[in-house]
Amino acid sequence: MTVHQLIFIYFAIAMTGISLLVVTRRNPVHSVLFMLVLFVHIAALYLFLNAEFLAAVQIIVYAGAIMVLFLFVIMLLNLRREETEEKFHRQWPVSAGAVAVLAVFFIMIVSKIVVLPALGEYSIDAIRSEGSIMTVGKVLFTKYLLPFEIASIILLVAIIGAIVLAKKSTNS
Amino acid sequence: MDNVILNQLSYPILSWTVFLPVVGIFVLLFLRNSGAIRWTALGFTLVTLAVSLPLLTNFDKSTHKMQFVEKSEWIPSWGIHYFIGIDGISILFIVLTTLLSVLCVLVSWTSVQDRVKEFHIAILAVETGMLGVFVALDFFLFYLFWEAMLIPMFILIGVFGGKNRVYASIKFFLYTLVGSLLMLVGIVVLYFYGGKTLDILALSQINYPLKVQYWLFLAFFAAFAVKVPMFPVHTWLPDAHTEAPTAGSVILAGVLIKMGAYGFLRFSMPMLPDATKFFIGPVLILSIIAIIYGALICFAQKDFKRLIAYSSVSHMGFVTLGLFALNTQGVEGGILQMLNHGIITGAMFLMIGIIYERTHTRVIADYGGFAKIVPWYAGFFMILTFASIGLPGTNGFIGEFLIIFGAFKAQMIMGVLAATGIILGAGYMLWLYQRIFFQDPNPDYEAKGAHPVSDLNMREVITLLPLFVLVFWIGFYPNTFLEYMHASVAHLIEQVNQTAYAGQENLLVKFISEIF
Amino acid sequence: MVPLSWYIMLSAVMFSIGVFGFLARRNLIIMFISLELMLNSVNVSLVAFSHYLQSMNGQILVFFVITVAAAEAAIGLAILIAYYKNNPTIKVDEINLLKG
Amino acid sequence: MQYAPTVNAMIKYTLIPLLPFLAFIINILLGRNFIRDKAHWVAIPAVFGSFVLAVSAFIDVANGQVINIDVYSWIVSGDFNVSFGFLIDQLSAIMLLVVTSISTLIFIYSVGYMHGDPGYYRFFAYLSLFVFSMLILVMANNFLLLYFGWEAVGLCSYFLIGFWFHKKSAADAGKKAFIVNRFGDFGFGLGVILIFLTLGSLDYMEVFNRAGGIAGQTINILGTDFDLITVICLLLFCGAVGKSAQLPLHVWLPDAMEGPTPVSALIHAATMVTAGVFMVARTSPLFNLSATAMNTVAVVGGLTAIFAATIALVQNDIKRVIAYSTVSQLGYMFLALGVGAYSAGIFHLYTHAYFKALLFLGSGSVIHALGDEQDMRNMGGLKKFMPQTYKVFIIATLSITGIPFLAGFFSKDEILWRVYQQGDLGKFLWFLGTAAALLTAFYSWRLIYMTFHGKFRGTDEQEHHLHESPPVITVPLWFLAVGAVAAGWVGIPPILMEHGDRIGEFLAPVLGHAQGHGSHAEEYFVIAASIFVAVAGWLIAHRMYIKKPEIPAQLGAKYQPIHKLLYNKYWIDELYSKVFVQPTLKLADKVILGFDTIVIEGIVNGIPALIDSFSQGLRRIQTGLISNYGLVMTLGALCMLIGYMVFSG
Repeated sequence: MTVHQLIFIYFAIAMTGISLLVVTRRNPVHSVLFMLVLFVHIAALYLFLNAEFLAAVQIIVYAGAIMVLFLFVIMLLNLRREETEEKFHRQWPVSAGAVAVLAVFFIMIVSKIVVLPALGEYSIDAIRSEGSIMTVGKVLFTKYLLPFEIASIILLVAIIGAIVLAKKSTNS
Repeated sequence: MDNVILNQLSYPILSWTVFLPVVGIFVLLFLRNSGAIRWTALGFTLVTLAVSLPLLTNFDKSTHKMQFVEKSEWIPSWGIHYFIGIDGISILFIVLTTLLSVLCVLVSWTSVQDRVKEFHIAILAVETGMLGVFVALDFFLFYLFWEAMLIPMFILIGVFGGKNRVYASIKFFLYTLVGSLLMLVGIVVLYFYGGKTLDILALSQINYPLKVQYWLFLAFFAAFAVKVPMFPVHTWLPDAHTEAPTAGSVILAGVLIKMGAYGFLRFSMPMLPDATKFFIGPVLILSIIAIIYGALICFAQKDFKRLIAYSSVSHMGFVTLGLFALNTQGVEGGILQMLNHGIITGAMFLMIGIIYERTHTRVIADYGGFAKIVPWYAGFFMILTFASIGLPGTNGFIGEFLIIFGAFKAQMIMGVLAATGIILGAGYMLWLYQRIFFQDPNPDYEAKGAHPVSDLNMREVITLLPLFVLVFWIGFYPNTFLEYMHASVAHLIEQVNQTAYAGQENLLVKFISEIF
Repeated sequence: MVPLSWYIMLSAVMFSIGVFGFLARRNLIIMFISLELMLNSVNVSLVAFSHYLQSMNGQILVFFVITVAAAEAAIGLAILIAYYKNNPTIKVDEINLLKG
Repeated sequence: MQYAPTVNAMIKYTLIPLLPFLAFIINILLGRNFIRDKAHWVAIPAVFGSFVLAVSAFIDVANGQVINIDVYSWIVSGDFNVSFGFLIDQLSAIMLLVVTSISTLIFIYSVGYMHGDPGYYRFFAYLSLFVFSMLILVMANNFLLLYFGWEAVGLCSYFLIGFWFHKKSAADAGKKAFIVNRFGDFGFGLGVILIFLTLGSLDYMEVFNRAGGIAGQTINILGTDFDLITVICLLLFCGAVGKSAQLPLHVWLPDAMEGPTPVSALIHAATMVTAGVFMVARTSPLFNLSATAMNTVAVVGGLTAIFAATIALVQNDIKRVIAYSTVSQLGYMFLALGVGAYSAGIFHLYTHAYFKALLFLGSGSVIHALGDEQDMRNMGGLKKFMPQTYKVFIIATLSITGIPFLAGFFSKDEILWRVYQQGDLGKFLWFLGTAAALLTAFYSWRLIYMTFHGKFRGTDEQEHHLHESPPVITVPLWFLAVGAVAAGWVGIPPILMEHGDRIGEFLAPVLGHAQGHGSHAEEYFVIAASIFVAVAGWLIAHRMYIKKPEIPAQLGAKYQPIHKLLYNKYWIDELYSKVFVQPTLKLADKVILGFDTIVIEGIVNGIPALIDSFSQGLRRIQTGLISNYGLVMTLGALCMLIGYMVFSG
């Protein structure tokens, strides 16, 4: 058992635990806060996997933007009544069972994965020599240029859509 | 490309005609003021009409080939082309469509007050759909326009219609959809039998196996018979006509139901000649039933608009009778009668819309004595009544005479039976006219303190005038219009007669002819 | 060296927890958060694949997933607010507009 | 003999129908707002212009210029080709004269008669349109154009019968006339189609030239072979029966009297109703080839003549009496045609036009004076109030009853003599015709006596207003009276005057000579017989209505069933209503509409109803809760996973 493995085991246990906390907290604010913790863990995991850029994005976008948005909404809605009522749906035992079976199957399938010798051109050394951001950038702006542009349009649409939906309708 | 004549004009005239209304839709999207919307819609329909007119002058009447053809690849992996062109059969309908669209906008000038923008967008969309159906020479394109046209029509009836509009619009939609789905199956079959092409002209050259032809014919028949509509799948028509707004009724009667008959001409007959001959007997009988049944049922109608709708069933019976007489006079009469019916019934619906706008009733019994109240209106309606009856000097006569002539030539008894429809037609139309315009005004109606009814105004006269000019033009000099058809109809009849299975004993036809 | 399958197993577990949260909770906001959780678990597996296969595609995909997730969160929350204005509840078993 | 027409000739002949048509257009478009009560200033010059041109055309024809011109090609479709063209020969020339001359007089008369009517301009517009249509009918050089004119005069007749459309009876009568005529036209149209299909043309000249070629051919209808020519002729005759109000389609003409009196005179006596006669004469080359068709024409004509005369005996409406008289006289014309005496038929058509128009206009003068009173029981003694009208009425009556040397005498006698010559059937028909002549004399004088003699039986107010009509009405009457006296002098039988039958000679190139032989003694007998019945009818009427006015009532009481039968016109209207009209309406209302709404709509609406009830069950599982849907989706994914695990091993 190497150090790497030990660290991974820590991350695995912590992330599973935090995930469970996220979905079981009654107060949505707590859920969001645990989610933030989870994101930090994920970002750390990315660092182990040679994805420094993504780690940064994870923190900035997810933790910094999306989760803050969630907090805003929760505060905007002011959900006091919710805290006193039943937090689970009536169907939760069935859901739990189904999910458990699902998880078992996932693990059974995943355990069969065989790792072939790495063949790609982006070996750790290659990435190191250029730097993670440069590598990602090169691929993104050459091979994936069109999807990139489309993504930007999606974001634009989302911005407009969100404004239209959330703004006060003037005539009613 | 030896079987088509490419567009010789310096601009793609057909594409312009078909897609100008779409440009109009985009312009309308940015307008708010309802006056501006009306004027813009009118402008675009007028420009479309103007653009379509050079088709008439530049058309080469001496050939049956497709003209003004534009062809380019569209979805090459499936052999789909953007392929459009017209021949002597479709050209007149193009102009009829562009003309009627202008009139539809004009007649809705004051009657449509809510959702003006949506209304005019729907009209323009229908116009593009209808034009597309008539010019498409690729099955995919054809089917696209065929179905696309349904949606704005559905909206026109369902949103802008009368009291029972939702029922009528759904009925209309379902009826047509069921038919066209069967047609879609037929198209797919054709695609595979015809060497994986959707080119309508190429598919017309292929000799399909007999059994395939029979099934294909039935599949296409389902789509077209619903559209025409033939007995017994006609019951959507009275509902749709009655509930639709005036412009919708005009479009329905004027162009939309012509597409069924057009489908017979463009697809069933040239592609499936053997099946066409096989099914001639039943189709002729259904046509006769439609003529007499449709006429008789008019006697029992209490609703003005519904009566005219049912009379369409009768008149379209004449059209299918002529087409399936399969001789020059019958087919040319049929095509001319399609045009006539578009003009006459289109004008009738315009006039019903005009009077409905004033009286807000369609019940015949509420009327009476209107010849005194609205003399000009009564005069115009009189002309239409007689055109509908088929009085010589009006267009109705030329069409009906040629059809009866053709039917008589093909099978004498059919001509005789069809001629009885003319007697019945005179009966119900004159009775209708008498109940609405003659005698003294209905005292109940006056007692209700209904609005004073004013006669036609200038806008309405302008709306109606083109159609009345056509009524007499075709009545006195039909050759202007018949000339366009001669070459194409001759070619069509040649195609039908060039059957691959000539000489085979046709049991059904024999059976039918033995009955009579 | 940590085997690839460990990462994938972790991702699977997180995904299942996300599914559970989505199915079992009544609070719409927490359902959204569960959704984000599922997306993140997928991202983890993608990055892991990317690393072990020495390919850049996985990372790029994650990049797009984050974009879409951001858009989705923005729109979803906007809809939530719009809905809440008309009908002040975010309990999912009280929202049955889909019922025919 | 045909001459190539010059451009001038073409313009001239086109102008004959075109002038009235222009008058129609001007009056109908501008009449309501601009011309109003000056409509006759447009219409009368136009129709008079036509008359002048018609005279000129007549002179051309008399000089031997028969003209057959195509103005333009009307319908072309495949091998079907019909022109819009005119044929001016002896027959059409005479018809042109009759139509335009009578029209001119009646137009003038109408100025007085229709004075002050709110639809004054409309009246003249319709009348002009009628003249146009009638001229087209007469001048046509092919069957389809004939059909055009045929239907167009029917249309004008519809307009004019229903001129006072606010009266239900008038609107009904117009509609009835049009629809009954449609029944005839149904046959006519099919006949025209059959002619083209067998002979390949609709041009008169070509058809007549080729007709000989199909003699003896048969046509299979419903499994039976019929002689082709006979079928064609009978189909054409259907049209004539409708238009000329012969049995069994005569029912519309008496009702048509709802129209203004000038209309009755012009359309329903002098011109339109004789179109059937003209058509049969025009197609005589076809009829000559079929003895069956000819006999049918003769028998129908003979029966109609006597049948209508019997009804006329007991009617009390002054216009209806004259209407039935018209039906009866038309019967005479067909009788003549049926025995091959075409020129005799046309001759009678021509004389009848004058004296019958005169009778109608005279009765119109009476009706006008009495303030729209038409019932003869409320008239009487008008002789002293309306001497001029009385005089022309006497002249017309003398003419129609066949008093020697007046127009009616020559033409009627010519017919009866020709009929008499045709073997046994001819003798029988001659007997019918002579009997009808007796009845004619009786009811004509009855009309005079009831109207003009005795004491006035109307209201005091009517009596107060009684007056002779103004000159604009009486002058045309006198013109017509001249015609009623002198029109017959062009057809004096050779037995009375050498070369007297000038009209017969004139028409011979078109219609041929009547066949038949008879001795001079027989001819004198026929003449004597008709003079005898004319006088006898007069005397009976005189006795019954002047000497002993109580007789009619006694007779009516004594033979009540017969009186009732005649008075109710043999109940034919009621029969048609029961057999045709009501069953059609019932069929439409109950059976067809029921079938449409219950069977077809039932099926159409039944399918969705079925689907609906099925989906009502299915919709219960649509809870609308997203969580439920998500759970189901998850379970579904689970099932797929299990399936994958199981089947992939």
